[in-house]
Amino acid sequence: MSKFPVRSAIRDAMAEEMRSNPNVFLIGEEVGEYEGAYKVSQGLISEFGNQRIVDTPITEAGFTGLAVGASMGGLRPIVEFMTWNFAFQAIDQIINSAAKTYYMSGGLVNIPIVFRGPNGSALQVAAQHSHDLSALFTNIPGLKVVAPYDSADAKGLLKSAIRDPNPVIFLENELLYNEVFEVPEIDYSIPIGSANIKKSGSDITITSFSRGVHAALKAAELLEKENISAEVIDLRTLRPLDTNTIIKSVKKTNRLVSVEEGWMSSGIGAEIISEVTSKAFDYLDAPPERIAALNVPLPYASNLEKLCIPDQDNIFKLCRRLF
Amino acid sequence: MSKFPVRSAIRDAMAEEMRSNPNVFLIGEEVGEYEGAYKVSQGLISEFGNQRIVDTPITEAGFTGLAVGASMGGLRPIVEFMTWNFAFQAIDQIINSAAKTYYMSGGLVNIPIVFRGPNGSALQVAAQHSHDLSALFTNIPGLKVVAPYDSADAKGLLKSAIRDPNPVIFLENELLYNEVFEVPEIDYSIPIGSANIKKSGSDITITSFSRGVHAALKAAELLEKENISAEVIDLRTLRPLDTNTIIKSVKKTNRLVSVEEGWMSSGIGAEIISEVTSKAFDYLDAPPERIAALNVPLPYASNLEKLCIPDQDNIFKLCRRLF
Amino acid sequence: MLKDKDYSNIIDELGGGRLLAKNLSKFTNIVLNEKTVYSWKQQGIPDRWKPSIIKLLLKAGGTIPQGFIPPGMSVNNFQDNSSLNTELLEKYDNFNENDISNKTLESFYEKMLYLRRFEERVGQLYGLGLIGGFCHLYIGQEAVSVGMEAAINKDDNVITGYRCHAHLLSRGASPYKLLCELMGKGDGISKGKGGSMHMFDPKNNFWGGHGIVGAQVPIGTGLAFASKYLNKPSLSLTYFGDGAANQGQVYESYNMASLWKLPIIFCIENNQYGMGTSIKRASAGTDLSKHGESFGIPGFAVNGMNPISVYLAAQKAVKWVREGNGPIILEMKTYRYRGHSMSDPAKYRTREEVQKMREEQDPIEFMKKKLVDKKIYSSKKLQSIDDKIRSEISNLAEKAINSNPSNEDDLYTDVLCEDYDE
Amino acid sequence: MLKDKDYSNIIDELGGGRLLAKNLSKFTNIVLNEKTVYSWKQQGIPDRWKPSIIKLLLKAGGTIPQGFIPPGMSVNNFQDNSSLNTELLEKYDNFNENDISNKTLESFYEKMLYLRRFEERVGQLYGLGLIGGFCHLYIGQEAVSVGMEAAINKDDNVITGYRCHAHLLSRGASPYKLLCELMGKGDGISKGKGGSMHMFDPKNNFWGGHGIVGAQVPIGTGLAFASKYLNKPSLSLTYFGDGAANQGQVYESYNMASLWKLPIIFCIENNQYGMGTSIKRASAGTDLSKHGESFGIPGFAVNGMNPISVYLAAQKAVKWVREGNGPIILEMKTYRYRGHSMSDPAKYRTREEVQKMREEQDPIEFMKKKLVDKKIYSSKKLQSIDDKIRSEISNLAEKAINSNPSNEDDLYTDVLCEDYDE
Ligand SMILES: Cc1ncc(C[n+]2csc(CCOP(=O)(O)OP(=O)(O)O)c2C)c(N)n1
Ligand SMILES: Cc1ncc(C[n+]2csc(CCOP(=O)(O)OP(=O)(O)O)c2C)c(N)n1
Ligand SMILES: [Mg+2]
Ligand SMILES: [Mg+2]
Repeated sequence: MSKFPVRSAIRDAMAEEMRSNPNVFLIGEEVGEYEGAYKVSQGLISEFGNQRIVDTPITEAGFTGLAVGASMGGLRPIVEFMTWNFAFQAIDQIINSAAKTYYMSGGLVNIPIVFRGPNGSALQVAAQHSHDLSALFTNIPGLKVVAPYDSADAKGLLKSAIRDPNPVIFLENELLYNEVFEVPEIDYSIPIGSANIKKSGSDITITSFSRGVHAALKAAELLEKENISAEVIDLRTLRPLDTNTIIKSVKKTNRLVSVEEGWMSSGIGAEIISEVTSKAFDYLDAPPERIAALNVPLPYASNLEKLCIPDQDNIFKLCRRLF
Repeated sequence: MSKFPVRSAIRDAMAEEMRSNPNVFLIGEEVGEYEGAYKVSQGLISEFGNQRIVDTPITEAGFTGLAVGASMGGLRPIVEFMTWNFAFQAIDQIINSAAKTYYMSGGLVNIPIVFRGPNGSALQVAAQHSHDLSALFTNIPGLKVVAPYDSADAKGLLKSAIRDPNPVIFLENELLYNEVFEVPEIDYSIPIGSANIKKSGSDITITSFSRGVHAALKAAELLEKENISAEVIDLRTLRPLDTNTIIKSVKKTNRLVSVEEGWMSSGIGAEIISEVTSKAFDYLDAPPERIAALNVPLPYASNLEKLCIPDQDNIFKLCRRLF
Repeated sequence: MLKDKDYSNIIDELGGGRLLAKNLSKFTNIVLNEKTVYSWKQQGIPDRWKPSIIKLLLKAGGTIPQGFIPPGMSVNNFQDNSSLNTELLEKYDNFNENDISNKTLESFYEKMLYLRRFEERVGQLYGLGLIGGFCHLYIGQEAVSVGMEAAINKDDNVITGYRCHAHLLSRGASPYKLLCELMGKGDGISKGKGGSMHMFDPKNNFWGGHGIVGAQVPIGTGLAFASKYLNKPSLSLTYFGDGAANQGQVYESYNMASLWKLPIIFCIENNQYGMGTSIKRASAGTDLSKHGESFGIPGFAVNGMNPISVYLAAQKAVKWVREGNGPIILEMKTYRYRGHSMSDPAKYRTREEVQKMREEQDPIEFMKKKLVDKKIYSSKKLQSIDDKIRSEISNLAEKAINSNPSNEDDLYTDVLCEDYDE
Repeated sequence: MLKDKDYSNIIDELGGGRLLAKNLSKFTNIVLNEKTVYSWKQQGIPDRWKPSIIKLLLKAGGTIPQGFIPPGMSVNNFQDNSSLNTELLEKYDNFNENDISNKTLESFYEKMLYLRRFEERVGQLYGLGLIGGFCHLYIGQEAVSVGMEAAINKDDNVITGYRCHAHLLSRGASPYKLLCELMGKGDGISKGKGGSMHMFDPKNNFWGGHGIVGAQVPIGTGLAFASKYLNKPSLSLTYFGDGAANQGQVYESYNMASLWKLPIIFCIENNQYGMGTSIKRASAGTDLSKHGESFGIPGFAVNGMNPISVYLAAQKAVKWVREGNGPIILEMKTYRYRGHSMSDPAKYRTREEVQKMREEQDPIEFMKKKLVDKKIYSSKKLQSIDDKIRSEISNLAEKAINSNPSNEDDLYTDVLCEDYDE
């Protein structure tokens, strides 16, 4: 094991896949000469050249559609959105072209493509730059949705995503880019669709994903001090959801709290709770609960912003309330 | 009371509001000379002229942004999307410009605007023309989301939406346009945010909205024959959700089934179930359940398509299973 | 108000009720009952029919009675000139540097300097950690905002992207409120909720402050649509960058603006880079002012480092638009000295390139020289103006720093225009 | 394959490893180690560096060794000609009607007639309720698809919108499978899942069948991108309508296609209407072939009711693109006889307008006359061809009608390329 920040884990996953498959290429704004707005693609242009690391004009709809066409033409595009906020301009191509074509063509045309970039809030970048698109994508058949937390998962899942014959939405988090975690030194990948129990426990199940996992783990520590043993599940994949792992855990702990940094309504927590009540209703000793971003567009001022995103204390309090 | 199809209820709501407020105008593709792709705006251009019934080029992003700007400039646009599927091209303007501006401006600039058009599946128009966007919009603070079922609600709610100082998403259904219902002859409007109990009952609560209400009511009739008394709630507004009405009903019936024509994951049913388990967990005698479109892009072939959208039998069976 | 007699005149001039009804129906594609038209003789002509009637009158060579044309507009607003007429544009070429008053020249200097010092201070506050998030400075581009503003009215609408501080100040927004906003204070122009990229000042007809590249362009087009709809003489000044100029919605806006002859100036601030990408790598046609031509929109490039050039171009464009010719594109060739945002190391260009621009083309230095050469101001006076501006901004910054942070009670306000249920 | 000797030659010709490394680094903005370049003398030059090296060679006036240029491409593919050169386009003007063989003329007639009869039958089946949903017929526009197809290869990629039956048939798709698809049958080309608007035939390099207006344009640009990336000689023929031509993503595609010199023909089927809106009410610049000019893309208008004009224009465009000049726009002036879709009463135009087009400009009548005038075919022969086509389509339709509906077991297949969990 060596230690790497999430940023380089993502870069390494791309570089390794590009080395082994000449048809994999990276396209997006500032991915080449600038080496990524968040420096995720650092070093790639010097290794792969500007034929494979493609800087685009600021035309999200256009280059996303272009990538869909390139994948029809035999390539395996990785599309970087500088941030996912800007993907709203391209969402028609993601949903109507990438996600639906395989079905509409009766299986004749698949779209192997990865859409990736930082998702959700960062620090004080305000409402238009802090949107969390997780819930939106999990609604849609034809897409896989991945949202890793640590470096090892980011790398292993991105490699799977690039090899996947389907369109994969890969949601990163700017605030995790600098976080350092262990990464196996072997050549590995992690299958899409499996959650990971980050900490096992017996009294309550906390599910989360992406940066939310950090707060969930911290909350679990606080709960430990009150003799509440929390099991923390890192969902890693949001679609297909690893319902089995969640249900199994809830059957053991009999309590559930879902944590997400996106908004609550029709969100990831709503989905998890509905699955759990449907499949493990009789195992629940307390109402399953969810915690999410406050129900407002994210404000700029740092004091207000801090109130909006669930932290360890909110999670801790909510969990404790269930006992 | 007179009887009107939903189509003319919508038209009348627009016409009446346009008569009383000269700043209300309708903009969209084929709304004018063609009188609406689905003839919803029939007769409007001859009454209001082409300054107020504005035909646009096929540029959803552009004319949606234009409408947002027009509302800043003092007008009250009604934006018709020929169908909501095409609004994906404009979603950035709806979410990032219309929904977030009031907050980002600290309350200085509000965006009074109605986005409307047929949503969800019609008949055999296949995956790209059958998308149900309800869930997507309910996730987003700054928007109101309305999805009426019958003519009276369509008219009364649309009038409220046009008068509303906020951006309102108004989801119609092509298959309801021809359906005839009673409409009060008085000048009235219906407040956004209140659900309506279409049929009261004591044994199970069925929630639905838009065309789903029809199947829910039919299912309730079938249940009646088995001596199960179902309460059918027409949500009418999806954001803000009238949780009070739903909770009150569940506290009475102790059972819940949510019906929607969109997909299940992170959908409207997920939201309702999560609210109900959080606020009325101890009242539930059975797991709350949901039924939704099957988890596939909508197929074209009529036999396959029919299997995808929940009908009275599916609902009936699901409800009966809970006893 | 028009008197009854005039109405009868107009209707008669156009062949009486029956013919007018018929012609109007043909002209507007709206079927009109002749009875309706006769009734106008008594009840007056409804406002919404006036534009079409004026157009018919013009076609028929008739005279348009005083008061029939909405205030602030001219006959041109109703003339059909659908194909691009660059010759016509030349008719608008009668603005001259010599006509610019000394007072105006002085104001160019002072205003640009104010913007420069303001942004410099913002940069410092950012460095001190008192401002967060993304912050895009306008340093280098001052001539554009100052020159354009000098040519428009307070009633005109202005809109831009995230690089918005200067445009707000030029509109007359409170610098204190801007500084507060940048520092996330309750006194901020958006109560601290919007930050650097999202500021609005409707009282001064400034409509943001938009964080999504290109999104302000259709919105600005909508502001122009509203002016036309409401028969207001105001125009929309819509700013965007060379990077934004590639966005599809810009072309959609060009099309609608031209189709409907909307009163809008598309002002491209071409500072040569969209973030780290030079225009040459992002635009197949780098002559951005020409991208409207296939839509029938004229445009020209302007030295955006010279406030006088900007002002002259702006006057021409304003006249063009105000007289009902529809949209126009101004491409301002300008340059930003700082990184794209505060977090940009700007490795995509050489230090020398920046240095050369600063030394040879700085708009403030240019105005300084001009004022001294013309003996309008002495160097001493120039220095004292600078001192005054610096101290004014310092004081405001101090006051802003000491003001209260955003109010936590405001977290749930302004989501909807009513009480909001959390 | 290039021999070692040649590699050394090239590297030496470009000043040796050190200079080449330096120049390549400058040229591509990618820092290259000189050791790497020296190693190429032994190991060969990696494919991804070849385009840049060819460009450097061209700049240096060097000769490009046989085999270094990817098959099917020419030196032009690597030349920088970034500004629009319409003179250059004239060089491609050497296609002549007289060079068209009788066989080709015959095929134009037969193929267009096939499309016509096919669509007529589809219309009937729709009328009988055997086809549902939206269904857009190609009747009137046959010359475009037939003329274009005659000028491209099977390896080229074709993509269009929802009005796609004819383009599929022209590509060689099975008419039986199309009929089945339209009737929602298991034998349908998309197993009945796509319907009229969404059909794909990758074996024939046909990529849909897209229901969202304009969306196929960037996708078609992506097909061209892939060809270039893979050094394939194939081009992308991307069709869209006059209504679609207003979409922002079309302009975004123009920009990228021109910037990267992608091998694509943007073929606008201007049938005068986007649904019920005539082009005059939807486009400020109705000269659609000119909308690429500001991006450096040449274009011209073509009589799309005449298969010979289409074919000649297509040959020219194909040559232009194939030789590496980048994109080109063809605007086909054409007309659809039927409503926009089966449910459109088409009140936005007069019967006379349609009648006049049918009588005066019908492409099939035109070819009929040409074949008879040239004495290639007798009227009797023409009739027998028609009879043959009719009966062939009738049989296929009968067979399709009697085939099984879509298989319910297929409901959950093809959502993802693997077993799909409901
Ligand atoms: C749709 C969208 N894509 C990407 C971004 C990220 N971004 C912010 S500014 C910018 C560059 C814009 O350049 P330009 O339009 O030239 O304006 P300038 O910054 O030079 O004033 C980019 C890519 C964004 N905010 N929105
Ligand atoms: C984005 C989008 N907006 C609207 C529609 C509805 N629509 C389908 S076809 C069409 C007209 C397109 O006209 P044109 O591009 O000229 O093609 P034609 O039908 O004439 O072949 C419209 C508005 C759509 N499918 N997609
Ligand atoms: Mg720029
Ligand atoms: Mg058309």
